[in-house]
Amino acid sequence: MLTYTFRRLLISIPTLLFIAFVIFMLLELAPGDPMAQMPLTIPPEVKEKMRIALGLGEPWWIRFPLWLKQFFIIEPAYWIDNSFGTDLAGGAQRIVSFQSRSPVFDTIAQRLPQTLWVVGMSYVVGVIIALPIGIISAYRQYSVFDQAGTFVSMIGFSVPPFFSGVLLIVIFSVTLGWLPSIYDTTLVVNSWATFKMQIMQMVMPVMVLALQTTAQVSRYMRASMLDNLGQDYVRTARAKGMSESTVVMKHVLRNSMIPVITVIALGIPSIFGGAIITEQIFKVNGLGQLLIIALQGSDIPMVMTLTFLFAILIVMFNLIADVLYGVFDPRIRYD
Amino acid sequence: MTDRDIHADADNLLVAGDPTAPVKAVKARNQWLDVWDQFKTHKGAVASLLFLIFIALFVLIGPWLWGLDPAALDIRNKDVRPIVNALWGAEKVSWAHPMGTDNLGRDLMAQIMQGGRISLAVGAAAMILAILIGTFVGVIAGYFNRLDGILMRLTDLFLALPLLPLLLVMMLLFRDPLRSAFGPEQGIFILIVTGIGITSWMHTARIVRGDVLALKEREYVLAARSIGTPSRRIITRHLLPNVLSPIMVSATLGLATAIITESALSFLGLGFPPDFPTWGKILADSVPRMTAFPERVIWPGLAISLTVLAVNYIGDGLRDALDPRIRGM
Amino acid sequence: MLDNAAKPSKPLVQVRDLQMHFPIYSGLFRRQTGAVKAVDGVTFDVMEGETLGLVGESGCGKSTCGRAILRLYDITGGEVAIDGARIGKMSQGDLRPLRPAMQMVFQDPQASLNPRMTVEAIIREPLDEHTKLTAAEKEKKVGELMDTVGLNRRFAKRYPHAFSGGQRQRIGIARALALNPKFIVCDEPIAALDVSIQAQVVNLLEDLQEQFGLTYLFISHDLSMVRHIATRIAVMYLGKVVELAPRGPLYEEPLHPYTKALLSAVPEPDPALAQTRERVVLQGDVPSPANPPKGCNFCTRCPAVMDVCRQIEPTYQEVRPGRFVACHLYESTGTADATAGHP
Amino acid sequence: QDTNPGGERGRDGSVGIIYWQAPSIMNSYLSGGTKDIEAASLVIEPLGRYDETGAPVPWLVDEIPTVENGGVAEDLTSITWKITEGLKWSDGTPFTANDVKFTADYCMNPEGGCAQLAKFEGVESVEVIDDLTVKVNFSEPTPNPYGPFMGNQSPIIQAAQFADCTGAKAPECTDANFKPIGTGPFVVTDFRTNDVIQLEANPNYRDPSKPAFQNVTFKGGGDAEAAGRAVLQTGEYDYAWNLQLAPDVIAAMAEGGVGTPIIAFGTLVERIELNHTDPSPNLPEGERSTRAHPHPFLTDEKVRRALSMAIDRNLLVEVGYGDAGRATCNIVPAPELFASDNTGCLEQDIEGAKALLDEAGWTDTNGNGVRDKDGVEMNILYQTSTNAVRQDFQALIKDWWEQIGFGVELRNVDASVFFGGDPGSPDTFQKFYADVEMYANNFDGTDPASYLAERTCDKAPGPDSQWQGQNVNRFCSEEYDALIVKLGQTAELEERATIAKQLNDMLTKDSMSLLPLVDRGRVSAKSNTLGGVILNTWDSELWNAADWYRMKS
Amino acid sequence: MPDGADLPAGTTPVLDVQHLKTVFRVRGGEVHAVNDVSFALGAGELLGVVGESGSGKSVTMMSLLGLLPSPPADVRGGTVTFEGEDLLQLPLDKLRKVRGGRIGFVFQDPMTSLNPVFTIGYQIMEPLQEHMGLNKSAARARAQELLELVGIPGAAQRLNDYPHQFSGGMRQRVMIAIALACDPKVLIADEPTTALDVTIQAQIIELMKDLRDKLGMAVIWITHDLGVIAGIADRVVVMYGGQIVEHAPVKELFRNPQHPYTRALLTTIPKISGERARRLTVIQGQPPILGDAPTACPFRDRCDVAIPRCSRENPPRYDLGHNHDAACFVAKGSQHAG
Ligand SMILES: Nc1ncnc2c1ncn2[C@@H]1O[C@H](COP(=O)(O)OP(=O)(O)OP(=O)(O)O)[C@@H](O)[C@H]1O
Ligand SMILES: Nc1ncnc2c1ncn2[C@@H]1O[C@H](COP(=O)(O)OP(=O)(O)OP(=O)(O)O)[C@@H](O)[C@H]1O
Ligand SMILES: [Mg+2]
Ligand SMILES: [Mg+2]
Ligand code: NI
Repeated sequence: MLTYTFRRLLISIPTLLFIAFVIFMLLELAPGDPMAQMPLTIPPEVKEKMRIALGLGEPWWIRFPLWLKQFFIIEPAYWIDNSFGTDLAGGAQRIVSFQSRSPVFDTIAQRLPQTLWVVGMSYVVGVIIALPIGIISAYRQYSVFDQAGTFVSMIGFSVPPFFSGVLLIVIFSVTLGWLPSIYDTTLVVNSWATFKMQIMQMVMPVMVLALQTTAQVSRYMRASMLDNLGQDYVRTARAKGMSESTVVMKHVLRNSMIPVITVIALGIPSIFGGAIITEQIFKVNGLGQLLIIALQGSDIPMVMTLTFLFAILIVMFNLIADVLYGVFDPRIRYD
Repeated sequence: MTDRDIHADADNLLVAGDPTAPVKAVKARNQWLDVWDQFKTHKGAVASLLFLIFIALFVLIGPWLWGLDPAALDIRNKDVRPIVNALWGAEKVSWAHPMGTDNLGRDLMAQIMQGGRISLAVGAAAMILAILIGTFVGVIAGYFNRLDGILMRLTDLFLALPLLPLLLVMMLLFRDPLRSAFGPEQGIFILIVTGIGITSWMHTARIVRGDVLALKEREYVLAARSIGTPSRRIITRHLLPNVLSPIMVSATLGLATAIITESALSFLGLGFPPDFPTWGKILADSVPRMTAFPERVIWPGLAISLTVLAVNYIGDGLRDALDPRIRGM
Repeated sequence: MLDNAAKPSKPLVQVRDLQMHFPIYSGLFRRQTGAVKAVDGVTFDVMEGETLGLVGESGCGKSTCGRAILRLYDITGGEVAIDGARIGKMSQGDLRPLRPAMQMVFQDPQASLNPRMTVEAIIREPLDEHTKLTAAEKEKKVGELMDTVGLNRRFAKRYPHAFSGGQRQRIGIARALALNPKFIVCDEPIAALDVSIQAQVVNLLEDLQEQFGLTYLFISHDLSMVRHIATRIAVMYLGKVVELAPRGPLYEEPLHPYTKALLSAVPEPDPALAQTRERVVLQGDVPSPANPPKGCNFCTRCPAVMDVCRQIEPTYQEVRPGRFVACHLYESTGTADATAGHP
Repeated sequence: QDTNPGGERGRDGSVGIIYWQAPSIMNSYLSGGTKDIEAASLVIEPLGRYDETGAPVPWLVDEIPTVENGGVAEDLTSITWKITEGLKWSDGTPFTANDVKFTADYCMNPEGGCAQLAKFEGVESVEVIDDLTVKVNFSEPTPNPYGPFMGNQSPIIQAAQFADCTGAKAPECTDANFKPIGTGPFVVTDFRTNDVIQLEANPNYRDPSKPAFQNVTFKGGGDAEAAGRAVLQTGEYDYAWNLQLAPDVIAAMAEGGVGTPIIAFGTLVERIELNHTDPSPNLPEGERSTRAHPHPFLTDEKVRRALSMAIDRNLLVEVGYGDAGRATCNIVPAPELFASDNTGCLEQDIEGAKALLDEAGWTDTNGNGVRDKDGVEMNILYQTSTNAVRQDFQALIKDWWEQIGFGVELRNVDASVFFGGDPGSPDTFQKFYADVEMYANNFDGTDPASYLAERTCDKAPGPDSQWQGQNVNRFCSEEYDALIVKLGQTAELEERATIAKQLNDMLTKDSMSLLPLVDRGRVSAKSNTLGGVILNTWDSELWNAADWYRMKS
Repeated sequence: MPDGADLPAGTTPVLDVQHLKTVFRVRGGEVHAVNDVSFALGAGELLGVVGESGSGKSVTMMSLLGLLPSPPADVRGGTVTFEGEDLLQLPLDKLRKVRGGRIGFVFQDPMTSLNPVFTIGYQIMEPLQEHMGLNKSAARARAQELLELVGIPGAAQRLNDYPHQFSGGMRQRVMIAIALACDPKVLIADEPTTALDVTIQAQIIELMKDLRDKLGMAVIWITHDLGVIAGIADRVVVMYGGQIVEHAPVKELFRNPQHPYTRALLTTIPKISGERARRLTVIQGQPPILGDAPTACPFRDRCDVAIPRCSRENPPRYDLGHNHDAACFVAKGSQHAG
């Protein structure tokens, strides 16, 4: 298992470099310009100078290796310097956003908490809701509960968040005035009151996002449970005189979780991808909002770094999913 | 194993000593009739099929019957409420606009019809494209061990690609050639469909690959090889039909995703020309006036949700119907 | 070389030192670190028109052997010649034209039929691949084949799941017969079937052999059935043939200790006889083919094991006319000693 | 509205401002984005500002230098600013002429990529006369010497803080860029880029009773609708910037009674540019939309006039802007002195337009519903950026133009592409690979000279200029160019105004080279409890945030 | 037929099944898989059940313990008396005590009957903890004992292994160990060796004989291999078409088969010794379809001695003496008995 993991990690390196290259070229080719958001009153000559100051004058074959160097050498060096007080980086240029002129990693670090709070929490909530729904739906296949579950999850899956989000705001913030419509990213949770505030401001975005997760995961859970409920070992467990709850929640569930866990693991990178539309609607200003603003502002270093981090997560979680498969399913051994 | 045993047992009771069985088989010779017979037993699927037919007629024949141009402005008749509002005595209703009109007086019914054409076409086409690519990559990766690694890494790459810049690049590179070749609407249509298609095949590919990996070890594949069937026909004849059911599931979800992605693109301003309604865009455009004119979000919202739901049920029904084992019972 | 003077017929299939190892990969760079020696040096001939039985425990490599002979695998070593053609190293493309002559009936009648193809399509597949018949001719031929194996023609449009095990196996046989093969590998064609249906299939195979002069390699672990159908029998243990003999002598006087144990384990369907029978119940499990024991493969379970067995691998040799054994008990010196030395 | 009762600094607690575009930096010289400049205006200030009428007001100086008071040299080659005594930076150090000079050097550093370089155009040098006097020398007579240090685009930054941040190093000073030390009413305590800024009252602010608010939360992100909702409906915020929403949407929100929309007009004009060159994709790249190929029908003045006549500008205003818009026929709608009295286009005249086209020989000869002449079909590709109101305009105008016999195809382009100057993209407004396009533009300050000068022949974007330049319709008239030269040499205000009106008319009613549609006001929203807000379109909206206070009921 | 008629006189049955009837509701009708099956099992006795595939052997046994999924299965009638209680009427929690506790069950397919993700040890310990209330370490010790009992070497270590690490024969032995865990009174073994090859089968048969002698439990052994039955059974029940068609002590059955199906079955098997038949005998025709409750003899279509009455009436089980009965009108002695 260990060597398998290690081997996959080794393969990931060229894969990731290639992905980085493709993303870079894609952004390079993409139209759009960091000057687009400057007012038209700024004359073109000035804009040209600003572009050059951003480093856009260089051709891609200089900028791409530079970015790689910054990403893989300079940024880690800064990180080490920060945590251990060394001086490896020697003041080299970090990856700097076009828009804010600040190091992109600082911004990402700043954004990570709210994204993890909201998108991560919604994922957790979604999964937690989805599992029992999936289990009950399968155990009582074609019951009213099952039919309702299918119905609700399909609707949940098909309503775009730009609609459901605004709908929630109109109901709970505007009409009822119960929940804030704007997420306060500066809130520091240090007391019961602030904790309550935090919960209140998270409720709506988490609900919107969790609906989607729930829809998908519960479908998988149901299918997987159905597969396993018909297996012979279930009968064996019953023949041993095990109670129904042991049979379902231990024997069947453990087997059904194997594919579901990998599905769940594969969904985790998307947490870090943020939720572009939902974040925008609730002003959560996490990584998703960062990405879309960077995209709209053609902030190439930011987009490149975010997308590449996302790629790393995808590759890693694919690996983790495969390894998890091996961990949870004793039949699978990779070496 | 078990399922096999159960089926085997169940089979006995069908074939075994039943003098009427062959007669039945002769009567139902056409296998598509069989499929249809089985399909009919799934109530949800039949209802969904009827709904889908209704929607299809609504968007295809509807504009022709209804005759109002969805882009025609009638500023005097703006903000007409849907006819049902007359029930509780709304002021501005008109039989000329049963679903109401928007803020420029465009007829909502005509827009929903026209929008449905595009949304459904985009959804279906992008889904089909995604399924085709996904199935192709999945089958090839699963069947040819040597290509597996590289194709799966390619899948990773596509998972990591951001859709928006990709669409922007595609617009940049292909919009004008496509526009001159197919006209503005079809050109954009092809672009959007391709964009959504090539960024959503990865899950299908993974699932299909997993299944093919297992299927290719099946004995009937070996049997085909012993006959001398070449790989490509083993794939088309033996593997593809047997991965149909996961593909079907992907297709259902894919259709939903494609319709919604298109609407998200409209929301982000990257979709069709502005005078081209789609369900997603009608919905996105109406969100700001949601409280004053709820019907404008309800119509497209319902249309999207019900279509997705219908396709889901049809997928379920079809999957059952296409499985000869279930059909046999 | 294996040719028996007593037999007038000539060998149709010659298998020489056939090896089929499935590589095991491990380590960082997926280097091959070992192999499952599923078939490890098997040599025999199948005479034209005869039925060679291949018996042995589950997992001893019978199926692999049968498949390797038909080159469904890329074999690791050795040579196979069918009807004079040396096919051991041919590419799959070159093999294609030879396929019609050699066919296979598979172990599991359910698994070897594509559940989504109609019976007709399944039987027609070889015709599609190798003949240029018109659709009508193919349909006619399929009909004939169904008649031959005793399937009602009206079942042509049905799917495999709608048949009983025996009928399914008939479909598999019809598919194998479609191209008028000379040689058919029957890989446990009856193992998955009910007793009463087993008999139907065996009878069918025998009828067909008579009718078309077929040659069979009949793989099975059902010794009583093999006794019924095979002319000569090869006994396999852990990837090797340990004994090969004509039917009569083998059942009357098995030589190899494994064969003895195998025969004694067959339950006797007569309670009167059953109680008198002496049983040699083997202890322990079959060693893994990835890691066979040193010396004789059977040394870990052999009731008559000697020290030499744990050191030196016995040679496979003809100890009596037509009888081949790989056992130190019968090594070199001759039968007399060996039998004497054996309890 | 009652007036600020006055009192102690920070007495009114906190105030929330929401900008749906999130500020990414607090240094106006590194980003020309309005959101950034306005956010920065809470902290750093220029020497002089424009008030809500466009009149200059002294800010960090005692008076605005003019020729009359001797601040501006007679020959118009220099301007001398006299800084108010006793001003302090928020860190307590004194504000001196050195800081002013440093600011100019900072921006004029060739490697810095300063966004406000245009403000310093023609500046030869900045001299420190004494601690409180600074003199700007121009290389040639400059009738409008109020570029540098005037208005929100060129605030003064602290020399001490930015000393190591000049030129190529400018972007490395994240701290300074995010938390500049300023003279303004507030100081940044926490800056989260593209998200939220937290500020507190500047303890060293010149007026001890200001600002009334101790804390400011400046939230960014989301969309205009959400920002409007937060101020007008839920009351979570006190001030929302630039609500680009349809008038009925704003009106519906305002019914909540929590807040009020506020409107002011400036020089922003939504217009349709008519391409004078041929954008046909069949032309080789590099010749498309260049003067080498005149447009097949838009070069015909009658056609352009007909297009204008078909438009009902008042209806557009009603649909798109309501009270926040005024139909206009001018490209320079304000200030009053410079605005032409041209109203000829306001009346829609479909029949007249048809007649005009008939007269010009454009008729539908092949019966396909689109007029043509000599095989040229009047098919128009009409592009604009993605924005709900613009799309409504497109729909309406398409409808009218089709009524008079044009074929219209619409296209909307993502704003970041449309307004981005990427020469590689076919979709920028400068490249103008379409027949007509719609966008809005304005000019800084009150003087339209440089704005009008953008329309000379040589300012047409083209392959030679990397497709930069603002004369996007490629209008070219020697007469116009000559008049621009004349304007540059005229100092007398009345006369400048006359010339400017003449130029405006040449572009609009005389040649119809572009079709002004709407004079767009700025709509923002404020909470009903927020006092002291004066919406100013000539400067930062937050220009007088020091005077804001909480109204007590 | 009278109770206890199945048993040699004087023995009291541990398990007494009377008129059991099980029906599956499937799409398009019903499958009458078990029709009016009655039999009894004496203490310490080994009852063999034979019959071709699909004759209802497994369903009968699973019905006893309510192990069939319902729907589709529906136990329509009959009584199953075990220790004075009718298992069919028992509430689920009491039934659970019987299952695995006092009646052990070994399923047909050893490859799939063990849960792949739990260790063997866990799976053996589960019923021990549930029924015998053992704590973890005691259960573990007992589990190890059981593994040794069924002849798995290195039991202590193997408790931590997963099913896939065992060979088929070993898995079947593990299944047996689980079934034996709580010292059941009755062991039901459903074709425990059909999926295995002869040498392993021989091992298991030996093991069974051993255990039965040691533990003295009653065993029901299902198979369609008459050879196995001949080797170990005391009495045999032959099933066909969801019914018991013949019942006799093992020697009697082989010597004197009365039902035509039994006779046919005995002739189909090729012999390992003795004269080799030139051709195998086959039972012509197909097994019956169980769509309805039987109104005629299910074997009539394949029967070589069928009389018209066979297709009018379903023959009852005629007692033929010597503890032997057969459901056939033409069986010796049925005439006088009927
Ligand atoms: N594709 C493969 N890869 C690796 N090992 C294999 C493969 N196929 C078979 N084996 C191994 O080779 C050995 C022989 O297998 P084979 O299927 O030939 O046995 P068999 O004698 O036919 O058994 P059975 O009677 O159960 O069919 C087994 O140990 C099996 O695990
Ligand atoms: N779940 C089910 N649904 C419908 N019919 C069933 C089901 N399970 C079993 N049957 C039917 O019940 C009958 C008896 O099946 P059973 O499994 O008892 O046969 P068996 O005698 O054990 O055969 P085998 O030797 O193959 O195990 C068969 O005809 C079978 O088709
Ligand atoms: Mg095999
Ligand atoms: Mg059974
Ligand atoms: Ni199975």
